[in-house]
Amino acid sequence: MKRVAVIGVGLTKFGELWDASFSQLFVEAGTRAINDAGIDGTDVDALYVGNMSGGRFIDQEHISCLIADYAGLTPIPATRVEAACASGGLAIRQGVMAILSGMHEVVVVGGVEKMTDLSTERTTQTLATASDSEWEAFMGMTFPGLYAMMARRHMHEYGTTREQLAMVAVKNHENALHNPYAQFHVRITVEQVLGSPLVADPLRLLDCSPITDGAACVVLASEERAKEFTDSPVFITGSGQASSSIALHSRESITFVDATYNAGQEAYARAGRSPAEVQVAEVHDAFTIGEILAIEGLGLVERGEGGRATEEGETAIGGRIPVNTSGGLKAKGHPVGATGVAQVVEVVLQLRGEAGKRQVDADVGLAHNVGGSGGTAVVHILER
Amino acid sequence: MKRVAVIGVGLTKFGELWDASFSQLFVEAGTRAINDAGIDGTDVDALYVGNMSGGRFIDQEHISCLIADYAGLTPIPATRVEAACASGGLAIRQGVMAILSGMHEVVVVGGVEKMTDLSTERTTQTLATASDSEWEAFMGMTFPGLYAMMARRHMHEYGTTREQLAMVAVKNHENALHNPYAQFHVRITVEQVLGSPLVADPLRLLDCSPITDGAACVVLASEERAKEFTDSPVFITGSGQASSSIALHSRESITFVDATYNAGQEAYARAGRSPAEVQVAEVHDAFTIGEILAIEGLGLVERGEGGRATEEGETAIGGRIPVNTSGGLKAKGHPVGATGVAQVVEVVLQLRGEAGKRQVDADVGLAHNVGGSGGTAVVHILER
Amino acid sequence: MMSVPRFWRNTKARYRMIGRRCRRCGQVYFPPRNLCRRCRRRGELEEVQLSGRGEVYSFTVIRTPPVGFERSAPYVMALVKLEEGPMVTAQLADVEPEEVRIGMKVRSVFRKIQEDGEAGLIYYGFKFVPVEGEHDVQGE
Amino acid sequence: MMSVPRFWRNTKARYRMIGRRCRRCGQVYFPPRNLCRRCRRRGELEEVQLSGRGEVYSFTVIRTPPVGFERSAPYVMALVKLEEGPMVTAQLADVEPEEVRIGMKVRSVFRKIQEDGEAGLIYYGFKFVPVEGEHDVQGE
Ligand SMILES: [Zn+2]
Ligand SMILES: [Zn+2]
Repeated sequence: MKRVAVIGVGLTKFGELWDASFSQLFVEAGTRAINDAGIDGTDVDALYVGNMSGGRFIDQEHISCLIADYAGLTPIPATRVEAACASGGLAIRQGVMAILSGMHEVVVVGGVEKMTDLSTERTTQTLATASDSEWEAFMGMTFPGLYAMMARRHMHEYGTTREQLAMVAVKNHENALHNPYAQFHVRITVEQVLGSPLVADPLRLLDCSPITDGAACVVLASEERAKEFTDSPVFITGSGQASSSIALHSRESITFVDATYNAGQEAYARAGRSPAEVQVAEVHDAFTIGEILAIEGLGLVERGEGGRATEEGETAIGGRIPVNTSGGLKAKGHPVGATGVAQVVEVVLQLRGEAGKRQVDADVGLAHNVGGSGGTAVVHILER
Repeated sequence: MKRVAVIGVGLTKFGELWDASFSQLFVEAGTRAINDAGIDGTDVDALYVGNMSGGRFIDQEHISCLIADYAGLTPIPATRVEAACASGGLAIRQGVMAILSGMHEVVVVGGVEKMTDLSTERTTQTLATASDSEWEAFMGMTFPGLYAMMARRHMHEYGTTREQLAMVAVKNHENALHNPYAQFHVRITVEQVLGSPLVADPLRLLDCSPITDGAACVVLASEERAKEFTDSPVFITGSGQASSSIALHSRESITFVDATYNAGQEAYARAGRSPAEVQVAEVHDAFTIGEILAIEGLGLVERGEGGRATEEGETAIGGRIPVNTSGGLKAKGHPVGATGVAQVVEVVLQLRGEAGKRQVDADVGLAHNVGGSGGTAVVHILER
Repeated sequence: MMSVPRFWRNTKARYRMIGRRCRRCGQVYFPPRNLCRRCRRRGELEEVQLSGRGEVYSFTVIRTPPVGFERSAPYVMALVKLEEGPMVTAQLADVEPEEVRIGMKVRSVFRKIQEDGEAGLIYYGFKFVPVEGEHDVQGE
Repeated sequence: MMSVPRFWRNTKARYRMIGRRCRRCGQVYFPPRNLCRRCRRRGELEEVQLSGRGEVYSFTVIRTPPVGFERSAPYVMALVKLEEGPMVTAQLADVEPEEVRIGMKVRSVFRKIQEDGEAGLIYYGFKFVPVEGEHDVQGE
């Protein structure tokens, strides 16, 4: 595919942001991205927003025009895209397509979720709408429970250890120490993970990403227009997206996420890259097992080797293929609709050399975003 | 813009479909569209779905992969698009862009809403999420109330009469008599509209579209691929979309829907057409005043002349510019996420000459879909 | 059905009708915003106390009330154009539906807006009432 | 919190484990579907009674239960691979969490699934219990 430039990025702090409303979050991230791009609001042709459940979290559907209005961007087309936790990644892809279609030249893509306005109980109910509400949630299944069953089976088939799962969380918390936007700035140990309360055996509290408010934003432009604004854009060179059964029980395998594999293959093919060429990756670690499934499905490690690779430091900063340098969903936080956009923001910062103390040396990066337990996956390849 | 072919269309019956689940509705419309196109499921590259509020109507977000799965279309990319009642129209536009981008060649675009699983009270609450939940709904405003205020002001500024509003409903019920998929097959009179219970003065029950279950589907293809499947495709030659403030109180005017105007202007420009060239139009008559605002905003009649034009039969079948030959949202029914797709289906049937007893003579048609009280509008121009 | 944090973020506006004004272009915003939609990032918003006076721009009578408003129906909802420019959606109180006219002068009052039966919460905020005669309007 | 029409559309499956089989390719679907995902519109689905026998493919113990399941926690949820091929998500009953193993043989039973406190409804459906010894399995 033709490449599309990322010319600006912006984030809010991630966390429990009691003072900030939904629209404030977006406006803050959007203003930063537009400033970073050095463009004016009048340069923007269209807006895409990834958001999982404004309808339930804040009783507000139709958030696209709400956001366009509060950001002073009306009357441009504003479109919300949703695929649960993959909403942000899908919004990025729609932004890319909008530019490749020739219909727009400069597109703002944001992701935003305001999760802490609800009680934890109602937040959990809303997150369960990412799974099959009739045949999973109704039966008593929870979202952590689905990943727990994947973890149990992965341990059974490949000998992945409980400690290896914990090491994903430990690594990502370590990385988040150097990310000022991250929700958590606290080092944790394998012992602490293993001593944290069980949520859904074998997963414990410290295997799970938190409930988070936050927004992330990027400004995309056609390669031609990008030259007006910057001499050093980062390019999206590949995009891939795939669907699978929403319910875990309807998939061929629960230890290999076929949507991740298929999205990865499409993205690699469009970019003309192979997994071995990826030098930094943000992947969907909503649960620790998620990161292991991600790096296997993306071909960054061999199938069944995700736990071992983590244990041996291959995915740490300084390792063969640093994964989740931002802290990942686990430690940076997981405002579901914003996550896929925030992943792209991190990869852009890494490729620009602006990642501060968590900087790695990379020319080719990857962002991988999953909806639900794997019903949707979307992958982008970015290059400088 | 390059034109995109519509090579297949499909609908479910619209109505209170107690027996049919959300996924069944989509599968039924999708199977019909795929059969109509004469393609096989394996020819489909991507799926877009317009849906307003799976999250609240059926406790299910992430419906894109659910639908792809139940339609046997996995692992293709499946993307939900939402802008309240304009969700379907936006899904069409994303499908068009996906093809123009060169990333996909054959795309299925569906719209679906399952509204009758909830109580009327909770359905009303959910529809209110299309308006500003903090500064309209919270204050006690309802969705009919917003349109009622537009109607009152339009009557005040232009002398539009209560009877003229009723005539929109009468005409659309008349048209629906000849549409087998319509929810209502009953002729109504101006007197009946004026005698129906007040919902929000001056709007009465028969000014309002009903609560409806239903799905609609189209198959889009690049012009090159379309030739493989059909000798007589209908083409989407123009697409326009615009945003405005979600809240009515934040707009410049409440008697002229700026999003409709802006979306129309973009669509006309991309198609190289003018309003005078449009020969049949499906417009967003969620309330009778909505059709009047639509035909004025689209330039099909002069500003302030919508009521008079309706009264004089200009918008009836056989009139100067037939509007809502399908019966419109008023009489065909309004499954919110499906509506924008169903409008395109009707225009395609008209341009193909397959509209039966409601057939008009047209080479150029238009579909116009609105989100909320006008926060979003999307317009497509179709030609044979 | 509004969550408590959402409500409390806006109490200044809901209880006291404090809006925002752009120092750069003078535009007044109510409900309040964090970005001037004309000047965008070049604008600078400051708080401004609204007078609460305005006139009815359009109105309706809600006969099928939403959850939380069952006991108020039928009631009048209006778009009120405030003196300072912005328009706001609010209930009209202390007036019969048939007395309301476009152009009618109104002023804001502090009242109960809705009850959340489930959570047992009562939400307060502004409504509008008719200004009684020209004398009152000029006298204030 | 499932609406009543949604629940009732699936009572055959929920109460009696009636699934679907494609006449063309033989694939069995449970939960039931209206389209064979292999054959699509060329397939033809008929109802099929499942045996309710299967084995545990994976499992977890839910310690933080969702609304409606508060009184059951902690409880075991499993993916059960049915004899006829499909896999299903269900609760395991009459078994201690520490006794559950991948590969354990189970059979379906009819039980209360959840209560909707707000609406006062109780929903029934299938759970699975361990098959007691090899003898029982062969004897049935
Ligand atoms: Zn300003
Ligand atoms: Zn088959």
